[in-house]
Amino acid sequence: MEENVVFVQGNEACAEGALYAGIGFFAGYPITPSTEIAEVLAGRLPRRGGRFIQMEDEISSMCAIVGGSLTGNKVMTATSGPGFSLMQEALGFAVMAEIPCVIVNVQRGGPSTGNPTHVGQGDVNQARWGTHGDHSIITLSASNHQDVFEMTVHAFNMAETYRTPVILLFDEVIGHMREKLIIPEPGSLPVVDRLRTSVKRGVDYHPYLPREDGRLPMSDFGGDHRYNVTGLYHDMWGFPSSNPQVVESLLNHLMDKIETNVHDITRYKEKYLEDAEIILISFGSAARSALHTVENRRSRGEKLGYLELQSIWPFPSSMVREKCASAKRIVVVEMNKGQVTDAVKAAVENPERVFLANRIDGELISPTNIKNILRIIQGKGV
Amino acid sequence: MEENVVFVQGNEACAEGALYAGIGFFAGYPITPSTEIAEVLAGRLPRRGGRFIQMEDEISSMCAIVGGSLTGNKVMTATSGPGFSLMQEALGFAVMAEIPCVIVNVQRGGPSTGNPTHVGQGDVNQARWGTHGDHSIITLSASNHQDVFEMTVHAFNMAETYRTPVILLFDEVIGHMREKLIIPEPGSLPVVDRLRTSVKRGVDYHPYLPREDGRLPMSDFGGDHRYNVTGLYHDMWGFPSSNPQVVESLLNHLMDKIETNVHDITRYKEKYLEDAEIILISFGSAARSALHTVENRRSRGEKLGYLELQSIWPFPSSMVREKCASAKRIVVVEMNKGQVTDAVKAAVENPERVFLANRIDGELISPTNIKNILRIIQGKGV
Amino acid sequence: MEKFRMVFSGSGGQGVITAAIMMAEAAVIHEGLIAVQSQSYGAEARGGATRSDIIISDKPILFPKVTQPNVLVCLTQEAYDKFSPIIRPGGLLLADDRYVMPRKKVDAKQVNLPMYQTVMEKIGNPIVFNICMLGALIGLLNIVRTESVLAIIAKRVPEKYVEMNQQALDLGVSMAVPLRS
Amino acid sequence: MEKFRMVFSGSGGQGVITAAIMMAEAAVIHEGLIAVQSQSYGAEARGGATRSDIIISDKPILFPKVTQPNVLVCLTQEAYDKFSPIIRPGGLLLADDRYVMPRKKVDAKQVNLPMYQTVMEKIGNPIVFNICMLGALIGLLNIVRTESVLAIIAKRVPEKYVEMNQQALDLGVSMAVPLRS
Amino acid sequence: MGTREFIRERFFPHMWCPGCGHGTVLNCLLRAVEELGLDKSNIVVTSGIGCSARISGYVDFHSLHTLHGRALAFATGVKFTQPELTIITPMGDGDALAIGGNHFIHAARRNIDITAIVMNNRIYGMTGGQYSPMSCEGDIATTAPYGNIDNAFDSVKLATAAGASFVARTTTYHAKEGISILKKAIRHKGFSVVEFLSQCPTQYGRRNQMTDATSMLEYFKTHTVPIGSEKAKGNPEILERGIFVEEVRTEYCEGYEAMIEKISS
Amino acid sequence: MGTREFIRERFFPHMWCPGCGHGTVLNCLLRAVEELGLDKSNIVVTSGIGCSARISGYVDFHSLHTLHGRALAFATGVKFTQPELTIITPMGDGDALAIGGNHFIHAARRNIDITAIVMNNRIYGMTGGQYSPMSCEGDIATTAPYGNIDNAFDSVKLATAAGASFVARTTTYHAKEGISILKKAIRHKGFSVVEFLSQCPTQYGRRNQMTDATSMLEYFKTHTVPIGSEKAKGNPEILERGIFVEEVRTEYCEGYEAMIEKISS
Amino acid sequence: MGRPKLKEIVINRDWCKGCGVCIHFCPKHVLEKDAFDKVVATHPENCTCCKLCEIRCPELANEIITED
Amino acid sequence: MGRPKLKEIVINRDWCKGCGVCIHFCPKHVLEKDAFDKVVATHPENCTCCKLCEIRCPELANEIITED
Ligand SMILES: Cc1ncc(C[n+]2csc(CCOP(=O)(O)OP(=O)(O)O)c2C)c(N)n1
Ligand SMILES: Cc1ncc(C[n+]2csc(CCOP(=O)(O)OP(=O)(O)O)c2C)c(N)n1
Ligand code: SF4
Ligand code: SF4
Ligand code: SF4
Ligand code: SF4
Repeated sequence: MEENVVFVQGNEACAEGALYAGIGFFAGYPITPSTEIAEVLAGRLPRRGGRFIQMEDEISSMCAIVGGSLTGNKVMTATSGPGFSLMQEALGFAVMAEIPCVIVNVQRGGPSTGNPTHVGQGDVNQARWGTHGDHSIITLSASNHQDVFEMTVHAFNMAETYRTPVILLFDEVIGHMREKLIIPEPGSLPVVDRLRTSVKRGVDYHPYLPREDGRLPMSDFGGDHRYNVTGLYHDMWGFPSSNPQVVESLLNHLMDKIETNVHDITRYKEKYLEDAEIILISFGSAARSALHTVENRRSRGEKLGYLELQSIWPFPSSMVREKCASAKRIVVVEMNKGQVTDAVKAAVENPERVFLANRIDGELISPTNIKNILRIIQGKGV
Repeated sequence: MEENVVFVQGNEACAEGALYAGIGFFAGYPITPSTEIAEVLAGRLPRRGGRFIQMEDEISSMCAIVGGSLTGNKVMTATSGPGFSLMQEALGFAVMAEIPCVIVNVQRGGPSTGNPTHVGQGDVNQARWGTHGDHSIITLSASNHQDVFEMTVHAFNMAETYRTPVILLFDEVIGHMREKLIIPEPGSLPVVDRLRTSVKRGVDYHPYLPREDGRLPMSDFGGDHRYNVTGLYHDMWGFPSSNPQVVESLLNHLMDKIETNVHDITRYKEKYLEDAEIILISFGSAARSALHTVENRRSRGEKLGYLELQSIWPFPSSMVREKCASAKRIVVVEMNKGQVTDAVKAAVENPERVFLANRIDGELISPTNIKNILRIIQGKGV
Repeated sequence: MEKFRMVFSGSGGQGVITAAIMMAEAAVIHEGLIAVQSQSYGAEARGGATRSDIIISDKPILFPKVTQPNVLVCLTQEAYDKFSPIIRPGGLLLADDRYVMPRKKVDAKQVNLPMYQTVMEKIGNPIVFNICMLGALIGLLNIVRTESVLAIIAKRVPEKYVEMNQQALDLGVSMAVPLRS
Repeated sequence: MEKFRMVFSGSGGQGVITAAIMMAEAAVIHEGLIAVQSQSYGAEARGGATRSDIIISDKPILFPKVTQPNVLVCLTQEAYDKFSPIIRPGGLLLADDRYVMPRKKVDAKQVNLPMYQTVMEKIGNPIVFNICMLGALIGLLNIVRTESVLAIIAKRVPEKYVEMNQQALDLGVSMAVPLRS
Repeated sequence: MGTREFIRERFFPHMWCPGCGHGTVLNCLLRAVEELGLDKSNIVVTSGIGCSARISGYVDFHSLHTLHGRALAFATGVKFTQPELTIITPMGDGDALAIGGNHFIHAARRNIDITAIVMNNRIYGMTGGQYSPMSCEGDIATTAPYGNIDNAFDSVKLATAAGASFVARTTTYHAKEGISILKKAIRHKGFSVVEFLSQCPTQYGRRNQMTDATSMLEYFKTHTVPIGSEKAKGNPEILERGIFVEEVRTEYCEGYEAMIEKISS
Repeated sequence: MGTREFIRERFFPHMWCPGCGHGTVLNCLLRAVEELGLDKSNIVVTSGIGCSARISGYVDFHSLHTLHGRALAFATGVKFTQPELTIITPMGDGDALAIGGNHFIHAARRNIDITAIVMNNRIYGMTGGQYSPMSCEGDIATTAPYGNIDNAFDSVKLATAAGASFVARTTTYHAKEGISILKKAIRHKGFSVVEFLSQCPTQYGRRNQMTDATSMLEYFKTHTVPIGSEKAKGNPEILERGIFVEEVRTEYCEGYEAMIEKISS
Repeated sequence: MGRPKLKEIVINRDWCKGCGVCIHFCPKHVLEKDAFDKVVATHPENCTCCKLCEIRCPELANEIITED
Repeated sequence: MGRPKLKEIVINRDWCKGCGVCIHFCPKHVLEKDAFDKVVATHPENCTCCKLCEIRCPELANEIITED
């Protein structure tokens, strides 16, 4: 047991989660504040027969993990804003070609080179919309190292289940901070393995024809089935087509496989929501301060509630709507100009109840900041 | 006069608009369906002493125009989805460093390589959120060649006025279709020139200190003032700073200079809105079919109205809210899964009035498609 | 005027798109009409069967695509097979003798002319096949005047080829005029 | 237990962050306490003045940053000048004799020890300066036990250096214990 | 016919223009694979975007049709995670050396066991005839209407300098030589580059006084010579053909295996 | 002191670590500019991201601190639109040759008149010591804890093969030579590459048995020789220094001007 | 093995695009185009089975079948 | 010009980071570190004004002023 308790950075917790989930291949390019993920895996993967490569840039890192996924591996890359921007084209390829992979973005202050060693949460909408063309995407987050670990495992699970890239959106505070992590025993967390086709050699295999249950079994490159993978619209064998019916149904499939499974994908944490008059919604490191505030006020009898989004995309609109149904005020705590706030507004009834409590100067929003903003929202001034 | 009437592709109209606006430098990389813009300028720019370069990719194209803008030129690049994804990092640099430039994205079917020779309008949200970190952006569109020309000029004007990248979002239909264009006489359309500082050599010049009116006069590289340009957060001289106050106020400035000027930036066209019961909102090539539908129904006495968004970002929320105040139904006609629809929903009262009329199969949405969708919306079945 | 919804179809090198542009440009620049021209592409900028849509009218044209052409030109069998089903009943279908063998019953006026053969015989250069086709169309319908197309040719074609083009245009007109209904 | 909100500050090579991690790790792994540790960076991953925040408590720690430390360690003058104003009234300020000259009045218990000098005299290697500082802190306060830190040292430090580290730790403890309040 | 076994017949006739050299490269590649007696299921072809890149759809191997310029980056992921596979990466000249230049030099530097074929037609075929980094000075292209002013890369020199351990050049005219070079390249353990001069009559020939495939092949015949021929000396118009580099050096995946061995012992 | 005139003194002491070779490169650059008697307002320095890239903030020229790897792409836009300016582009080895490798070879190919300085410390300094494409086999880095298995580029060969018309290498130990090479490089009309071996004691030295700047400079002293020295022959550990290429070839902006002239006459 | 003997020249007419490469470079002028711009073997008797037409054909349309 | 004559060795103590490069490579052992790890010129009389310390100093902290 003792050995399973470690005191690590969030980035290390993420690497540990990836190892737990069975990562076979990591390709990346260093960038603050995500680099430690690569550094840990550079040491650990070769010892387990896995593979680590430092590529020439983020574009090639993203491409390489797609290649590595096709040979049957669970794969991941990690980066931060500038690198994430560079990955967008290849990320779209993974969406289109339905390649399971995990992309970690440890957010720092943006835009551009921005504020590299400081925290930010400004890439939430980019995770959703950064690549061109309509599509859907899964994006997860976490506010402490146990969750970082679990959400990393969940990310791999979702990637394999839905044959899709999954984005993990941490931030500088979570990535660099050290705290306790208990590494679960093997088997105690569910791990979804690559679903491989049972179609035999010589029998027609359809890499892009969903099964009854919506899943698409894969066949490893080098294995029995020689099929085609492309970023063009394609038919059920993977061959290019611009036939309008093919195009329409593929795009609908790509969106629906995620949007209709929002329930399965969604992860959140809640506290004191039953009778909450003010609900703080948050994610990532900001959620720590939000929870702090809520605990603090509750201990003084004030009816605050806490809702932490551990999955942001697909946005769990109906969950949020229900949880917030009877709150007087909903305050979204985030370190950007209101990206999740907008999503919450679109989700709930009477969006005029929704307020933004934010900080955008590179410092972690503190319980004091939130307190002051709450006072203003409640009409009490500062 | 005769010579001023030409029969051209939308891409050519865009190039003509750029020449009218005084483009001095174009850098680009070919991609369907935008390539003709580069091709026209490759022929025309050298004849006017301007400069054309084909770079090694889209990343460098975007970087090169930023460099060319700093020497005092009006600059542009043109691309389509995959290239636009690659430009995101450098686009964010232009946002952060406040470099005037115009980026044309002639949209094709996405995501990924998608449907390269077919139309799509799926990059609307990417234009807003494609680069990492919070920021704001100006995005324009057009539905016919005269408008393409004018919006191109407007794009340059907005870029120079607000010292910011401006995105022109056309689409394959507009880009490749040929129709008439009347090239206006010089002087008949307003052209905003580079605002240069009047600060003399030897006097302290602040490249990042807004004037009273919010504008930031520039000084050409090679000129009197040697300042610093960076993608990091920076002070009023352009030197890096992670001071929280500096960070906060710069980000607020970058957003506010655009968001608070939405009125000046906004361009739209309307028809029959006064008494409209159903308003069709559209943009780009889809707007042609929307207008067709409206004209057609009006001639039969039905109260349809038409609102074409020629500027999409910053989203003209209050204009849209006002125009739609008394409509029973608002139907957004677009060729994606509802990106502008979401923005309209967020803008108007009673968003349950808002419907999406779309087509996503690579074919131009037709008046017949819209007619059928309207029937369904009106509860009449098909 | 009548609204012409035309589709020109053929294969890559036949100049179908050039012909379409010339026709539409002539209408706009020299006839004061309104016209839009568009084309389908194969993968990226190339491909097998080529199609160009042209609409010419005296009123604004919004939707630029032709779903049911009242004028259809087919210069290959492939194009004929693919597009003849979409012609508007009563429309005009112009095809070339050599390349197209009308196989299906079409509710349209079918005109099959030996354009290619005539061009090869009289001019000897297949490059102006498309211009001869334009001439034939002009001969059959009142869309634009020959002079208008000629003016466009003069502008677009290197000087030494203008005459050859003119010859081809005239050939087409003269082949078609007798058939004019 | 008391909640320790600590800031360790100094310059690049002094091992301030390592010390912070060891302290916090010892608390978590060997004392069953809860701890978080974080640090500020300069440009990208490097920079001049180093600061590490550690919070140790027996209750969950949410906000991981320290705004008002009740324990402040300053190993350079720059760090002292920068951070001494934020110390919580009544807190403990530990500084090194050689590097820091207390200039301002601070509402805290200021302890200036000749840690560097003693390390150099007794051990002769500046690399364990930070460990001596840890020892001093342990000597002054009931945060973690010496054995816990030693266990961490044994895990993290190459074997041949373990003894030297232990010596430094003991040095620090012995310098501080007499001053314990 | 042997080649039939290696293609996906239902996509034939292919989409390349009449006389396009890319078809000949495909032809040579299939024969090389056949003669080497490779197992189709052991071969992965990755390609980028371009006319050339469409080759991956035509071969009956595992095929990965990726993004413009990125084929080698994807290929690196495939090879590194499954080193037993044979990886062949045909690319257009723009694909390989314009947008893809960085992956090209880095794959070469790593000496990872991939066979990169540069299908060099000195033009962007698919997008309609813009100049490429292999276009020659003075070439006419849609984006160089007054003649290209850019210098061309010498892909042989570039690949060599970057670290490729097998570097060769041939042409579609010299198809027999092409087959034999491809065989050696595929067999070679390490990064192999085979530049194949390939004609694009449609976008290059038409604009540059070579109206059809045969005249372009004639050009390849008369303007290339075997390595070391006197004719090439001092005449920049004449290119050398053959195998320029063929060296045994540690291959990347092997280097990684060796590291794993080292640390586990 | 002459150099003071060319720096932005308020940012000194700079942020580089004690003994960082990048300071010496800055020192040499300032002296080269001074000795050439250039006008500060005529110089543009563009840089990317990295410790090295911070150099642009310290010089009192027009300065453009861009994105990791992209300095040359921005520089191309500056130079091409204002050819009278002198453009200097200092880059880290990762900046220039990992993420920026493509812009490097393409700027070289175009032979555009930019002076590219590769501040080669064989490591990623700013992000904390990951290996770079210039790291040597066996080097320890945070991402190569068991020793680097990647081959290094030879930037001189790469630049030469890509088309640079001036290519040189020197070290921070050989500062006098460095100044003289920089002067020639800046004066040279065309793309110039100067590789400057530069020590990173913090991230490279510490991990690779060189604990301080002086031992690293000693290494540069003993492990480099002037071009052509016997000692370098057959000893891969010894690198040659000096000017490898210095050729007069059409510069890109001049080529463009010539084209404009041609079409307007 | 000796010199191979021709059994048959097979032209896949559906695939041949009439580019003329095989005709132009056939050392023995074995091939010609027909009225539909497709290749036909008009002089198979001259064929030396060098197979250059086969391996150069961009369409894989050309096959020289030898007796063996 | 002749051999330059030393006027003054100026060390900018605020900039010097004590890396020791100038000291180590000074052929005449002119320089030393003080207790604060900053450089001082302890033997200026030996200085030959080769200026190697000046041009190698990563901090621009070192200046050999000659008479001229
Ligand atoms: C990111 C991106 N940029 C541009 C394009 C457009 N594009 C497709 S293929 C191509 C170049 C084709 O030339 P080449 O690689 O030489 O191959 P060829 O078609 O000549 O065989 C370009 C620029 C694209 N698909 N993606
Ligand atoms: C797109 C992008 N990727 C990664 C980074 C992170 N990053 C900053 S500097 C750097 C490398 C620094 O190494 P080098 O270029 O060799 O310069 P040095 O710091 O050693 O001088 C990296 C990877 C970044 N800023 N942007
Ligand atoms: S355009 Fe050129 S490269 Fe493309 S298929 Fe045609 S001939 Fe081949
Ligand atoms: S980390 Fe290395 S490269 Fe960066 S400043 Fe320090 S010594 Fe120089
Ligand atoms: S080479 Fe092939 S495609 Fe060309 S003519 Fe001969 S058989 Fe036909
Ligand atoms: S070289 Fe410069 S920084 Fe280093 S010790 Fe000498 S004066 Fe100080």
